[in-house]
Amino acid sequence: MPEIQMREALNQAMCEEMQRDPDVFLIGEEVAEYDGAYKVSQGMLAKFGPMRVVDAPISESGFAGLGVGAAMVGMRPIIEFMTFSFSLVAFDQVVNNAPKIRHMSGGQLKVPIVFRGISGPGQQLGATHSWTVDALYTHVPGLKVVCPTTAYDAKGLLKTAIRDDDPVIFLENESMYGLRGEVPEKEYLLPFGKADIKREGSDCTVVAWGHCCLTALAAAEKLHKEHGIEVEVIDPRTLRPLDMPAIMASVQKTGYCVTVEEGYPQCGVGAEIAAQLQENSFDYLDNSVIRVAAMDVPMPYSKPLLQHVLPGVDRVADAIKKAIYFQG
Amino acid sequence: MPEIQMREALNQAMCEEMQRDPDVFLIGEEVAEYDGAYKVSQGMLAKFGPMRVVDAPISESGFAGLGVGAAMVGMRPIIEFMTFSFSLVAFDQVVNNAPKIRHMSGGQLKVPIVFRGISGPGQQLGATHSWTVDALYTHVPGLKVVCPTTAYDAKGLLKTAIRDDDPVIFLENESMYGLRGEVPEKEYLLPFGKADIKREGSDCTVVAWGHCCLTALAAAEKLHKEHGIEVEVIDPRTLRPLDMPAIMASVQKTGYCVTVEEGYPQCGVGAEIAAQLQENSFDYLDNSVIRVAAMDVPMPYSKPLLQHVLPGVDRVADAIKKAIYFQG
Amino acid sequence: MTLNGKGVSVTTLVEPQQKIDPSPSQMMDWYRQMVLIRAFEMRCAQSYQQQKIGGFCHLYVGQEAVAVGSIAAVRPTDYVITAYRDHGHAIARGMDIHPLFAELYGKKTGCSHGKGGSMHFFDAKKNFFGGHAIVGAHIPLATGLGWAAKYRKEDRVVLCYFGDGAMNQGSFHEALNLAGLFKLPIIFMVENNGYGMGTHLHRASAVTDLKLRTGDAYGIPGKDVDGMDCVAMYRMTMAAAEYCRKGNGSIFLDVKTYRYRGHSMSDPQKYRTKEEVAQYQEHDPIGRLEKQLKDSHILDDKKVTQISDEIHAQVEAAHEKADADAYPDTSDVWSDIYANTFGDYKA
Amino acid sequence: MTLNGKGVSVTTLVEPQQKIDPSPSQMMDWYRQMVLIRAFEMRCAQSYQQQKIGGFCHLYVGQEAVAVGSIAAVRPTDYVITAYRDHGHAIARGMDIHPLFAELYGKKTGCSHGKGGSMHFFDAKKNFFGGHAIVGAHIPLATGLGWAAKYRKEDRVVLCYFGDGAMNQGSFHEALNLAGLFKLPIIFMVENNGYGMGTHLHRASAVTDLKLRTGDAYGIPGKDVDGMDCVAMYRMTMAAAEYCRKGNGSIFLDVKTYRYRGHSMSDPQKYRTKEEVAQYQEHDPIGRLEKQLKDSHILDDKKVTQISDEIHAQVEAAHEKADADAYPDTSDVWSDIYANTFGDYKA
Ligand SMILES: Cc1ncc(C[n+]2csc(CCOP(=O)(O)OP(=O)(O)O)c2C)c(N)n1
Ligand SMILES: Cc1ncc(C[n+]2csc(CCOP(=O)(O)OP(=O)(O)O)c2C)c(N)n1
Ligand SMILES: [Mg+2]
Ligand SMILES: [Mg+2]
Repeated sequence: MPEIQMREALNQAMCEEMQRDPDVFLIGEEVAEYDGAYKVSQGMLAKFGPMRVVDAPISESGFAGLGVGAAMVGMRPIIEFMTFSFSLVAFDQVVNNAPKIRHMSGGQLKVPIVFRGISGPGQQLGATHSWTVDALYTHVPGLKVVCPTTAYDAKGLLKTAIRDDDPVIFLENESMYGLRGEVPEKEYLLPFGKADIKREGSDCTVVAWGHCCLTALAAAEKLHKEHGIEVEVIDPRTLRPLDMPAIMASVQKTGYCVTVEEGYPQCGVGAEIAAQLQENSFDYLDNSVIRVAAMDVPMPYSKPLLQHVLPGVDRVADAIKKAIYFQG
Repeated sequence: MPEIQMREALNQAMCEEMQRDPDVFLIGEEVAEYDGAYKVSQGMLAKFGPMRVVDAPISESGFAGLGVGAAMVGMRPIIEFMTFSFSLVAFDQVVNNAPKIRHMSGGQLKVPIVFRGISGPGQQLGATHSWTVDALYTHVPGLKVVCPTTAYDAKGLLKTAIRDDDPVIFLENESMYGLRGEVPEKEYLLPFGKADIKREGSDCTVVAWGHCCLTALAAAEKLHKEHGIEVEVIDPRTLRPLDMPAIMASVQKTGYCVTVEEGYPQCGVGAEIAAQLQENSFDYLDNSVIRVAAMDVPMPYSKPLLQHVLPGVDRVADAIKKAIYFQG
Repeated sequence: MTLNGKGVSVTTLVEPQQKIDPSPSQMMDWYRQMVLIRAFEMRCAQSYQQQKIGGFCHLYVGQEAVAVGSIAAVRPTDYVITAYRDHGHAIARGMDIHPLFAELYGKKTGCSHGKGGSMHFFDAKKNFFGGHAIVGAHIPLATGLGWAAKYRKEDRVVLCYFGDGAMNQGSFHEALNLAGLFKLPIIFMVENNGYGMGTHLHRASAVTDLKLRTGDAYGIPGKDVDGMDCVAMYRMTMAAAEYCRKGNGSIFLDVKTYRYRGHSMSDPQKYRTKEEVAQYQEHDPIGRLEKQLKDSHILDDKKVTQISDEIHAQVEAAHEKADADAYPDTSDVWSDIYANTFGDYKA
Repeated sequence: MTLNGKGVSVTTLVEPQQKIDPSPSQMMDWYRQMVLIRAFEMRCAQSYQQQKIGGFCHLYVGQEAVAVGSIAAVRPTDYVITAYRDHGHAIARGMDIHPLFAELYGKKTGCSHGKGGSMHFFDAKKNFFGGHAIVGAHIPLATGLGWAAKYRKEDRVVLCYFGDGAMNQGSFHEALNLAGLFKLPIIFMVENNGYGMGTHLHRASAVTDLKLRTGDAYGIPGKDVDGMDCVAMYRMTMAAAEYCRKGNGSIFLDVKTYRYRGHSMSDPQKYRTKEEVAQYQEHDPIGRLEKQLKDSHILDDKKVTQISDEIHAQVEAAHEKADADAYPDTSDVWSDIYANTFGDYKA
């Protein structure tokens, strides 16, 4: 299988779906003539022209709403937020119009729209630019939330997202755009709500997605090498729907669980997983579910501070050790 | 002590603080000439004039930002959102500017601002108008989140909120504005981060605030009468800071815990409490923490549907019975 | 017309369509529609008092000519979208009143299965796209409808209604710029009834001649229209639609109208005098068309009574039917959320 | 001037202040400031390449005359607020460059203790209120500053800078309406460098004469200014500030300027030609003032070299000091969040 960057995988997914379905179009800031602020849409203007790859003014609320309106009559817009931090000025469109118009019309309308872009603290951008929006959008019924970790997942899930008839929040990560992974040449789609075991292990379950999944895998490798601890890393791949059966099955096997996320801890996705596990797997848990998250502070600019705030390999490894009562 | 309505308690708190400090002013839609959409600011225009009780255009983002700007130079604005559902069009101002300007300026500036208004599903207003924003704002470091249950708490906490040097989200409830409670004539303030035991009991801890606290108290009364079950109802009064020590102390006594909230369940405040409890009180819990919340759906208009979706007395009572393995 | 640079001479660009005279039967149809809307609204007021209707209920009484005259001027294939004061538009768009009452009463037979209520009437088949309750938030949706029409090269225009208060929302500004920039076929129509809740226009808007907010600002020409005159509404909307269909882009209409009732059912209306209301009622849109029709001997007193009786009977029947309809099953709370579950999870 | 109704004749209302001639020492001061800003920025470019600076870094090269000329025209008590391209404003406002370098390098000695970075320079003591990174979101803050000044009856004006791209945000519209409605003393200044990132004004804005978006729309008069001319900036801002101080409300300046460098440090700049950049560089604000000063025999080549040497030495020294400064302690992540804990909880 060819190895491609995640940004290429995303680009392929959009191009294939646009070739397949004339109702699909991409709109966002700098997506067309600039080839995308992070080059995810590179070459797409040349391929599809300015009615399908559309540069928008800096009006997130306006063009997110434009997308929702177009989706109401059967188009399939892909809205690129340069980062999801900027989705907050369009918040009402994303959490009220997109996921509720179907409901409030008694099911008369569908809203097949994808909001995609970077989520996560990025590289020293300061507090307002460094949102991890996972929990904010997972909170909202009517949305679906997708968070790919590999190029393979990214392509298969984005194609599904574009074909899905409901609003999908598709969370990417700047630092992962350049990472390579195997992607089949043949077309494929991946289902929502199906977790993927990224590493098998019997000693502790770690639930992590996106960038944090890589951190979790690194921590697993470290614990394997240093202590022979075998961590099972589960990547839910979608946060809404969340594949709790898969997580519970793993916890049933290992007896321990750690969650890892880059977002703020309070009312985070880790809290949801921990709450569900203790509700439904109380008898299998041999210890508390331990949450690792960003610290409960605005993201600082300064590099050593930011690194301290974010969950790194050591912090995850320590949490795993603590979770399984490892004395080393 | 005189008994007054919660809306009067809120009105008194604002009036007293405005008399005390000329930097305090109130701005929002219909707060002045109309006397407030829900009459919370009744009579205030007459008392303080149009520079201190200010009718704003329907520009939530604009006047929330106006408040933050004024707070940066030491004024103490109270921003009334007619309901917090409308704060979502001003979301960026509330979650980025208000709580992060202090941080991003390295502590040079304070942002003493209160955002207040109705949160909660209201009375059949449909999906977009029925937000319970508790979890959305509790998620965000830099904010403080207050949710009074009684007229007494409302007055004492609002006065504290106005004097507090940080941005405070103050969550009220339409259906509670008319409820009466004892309020001392002498001035008092209530601290943030201090839970209040609204009912003592030894069989099960229920954590509930605002409107749900009343539901919890009713459920407790019902279980007491029907089965002699003694429920302890803890009202955290502020969600950020959250008085976990008080909740943990109660759980240590009862061994069981139920949380009740009107918001969406996933990544809710109940999830946070459950996650913290299983992290820190694992050994005291004799069963899972059970969360009661709105169902994971957009709020429907139709009355029987809405009643079904929201956590009512029976649902809470059933959850308590389940939590304590009560066989009846 | 120069979009960039010197702006647009907004006052002369589009003139009401004076050439096409509406036929007597058209006018009679409008008359009936307006009478129906008013009778519907009066029944709503009653049902609200009887607590058959929950939530907020914003009546259209006084503004009937706006929806009726403008919707008459566009085609069934054109897209219509409005805010929460949507009963009039729904009826003018030809929605049956029984599912409207049923919606208000929260019944399964409601146009939105009881999920939406007064503020969320929808009829996808009739290209009526709501019914939206967050002030200003539906205006960007209109650009999406316009975008789809333009992209698909369909001969459609979008009729987007909003209130004078809504023009102070940022989403209005963003939508107008998008529409001006992409030259989308949209008629932006402010139902300027002078108030946003209790706040008079001059206390909410730095400029009260609202078309000044569009022409120069976004290259979208604006015109004033008398919203109490159904025929004027028809003529102006015809011209506006023609302008849009020709690919000129969007147009803005400042429709002067008035609501006789409070903002919603719970409004004590201290912000205006009874005299002010009475003054506007002298220009009542129904009375005005009635007089015109009588003057042209198309209508007489007997016929007026007959129409009124018919319509009141129709309204009562629809109300009674809706009142007797069943509520949705509680299990219906899980429906109408996701169109597509793509897997086996429960939403 | 009629706020409501027929709008404002925007072109003639406020004329640049021609009566007051800036003194030679003032102009020399501006010259030095501009040279300092440019030298600072060039050092930033270098430090960015050396990865001493993280995040985004937006340089002000080419736009120096805007901040320098306009800030010179207001008082230390006036409020200044801008977006993320804030280095020039901070320096023109008199901030020491060492804490600026330190901020860029993420050091404890940074003006924001390393919490803010390039986009978040603040100096409360100098009434410089940031440095804001969300496009458009600081414009409402300016109305709050103006509100406070008006409420307290202080003789202050607000200088609010933003880019041409930012004018498409709803918050711009909401803020302008509030400023027009409440007659707040604010100079809204668009630094119109023709581009928002890679998007030329005419591809983002339905109307490119930006003052057309204010005068009629919000009763706020607008004027064009040559932003490559420090003296013109000074004169126009003087007049604007006077207009605001007299209680007339707000004013809008469309400042034509140009950035020589990319949008941020990572911009390949394919959207414009080298020739276009070169064309603007011919009107370089520093070169222009230099020529003026030379023509008036205030400056000569020797002095130019001397100033340049001095300033480069100053920049190198500040950079080196900042480079050697300590990073904040990791425990500092908990500081600067809450001003007041009111109780015993840990944030
Ligand atoms: C974002 C938002 N803010 C506030 C409200 C509350 N609200 C509902 S209608 C209304 C007044 C709107 O006035 P206008 O746009 O003139 O419409 P009209 O009611 O006159 O038809 C207000 C403030 C809301 N629904 N949404
Ligand atoms: C809400 C939001 N959307 C997008 C961005 C990304 N962004 C940063 S600067 C910029 C261009 C702004 O252009 P302009 O306002 O003209 O200012 P200039 O860079 O020319 O000074 C964009 C799109 C942002 N920071 N915030
Ligand atoms: Mg109105
Ligand atoms: Mg620009």
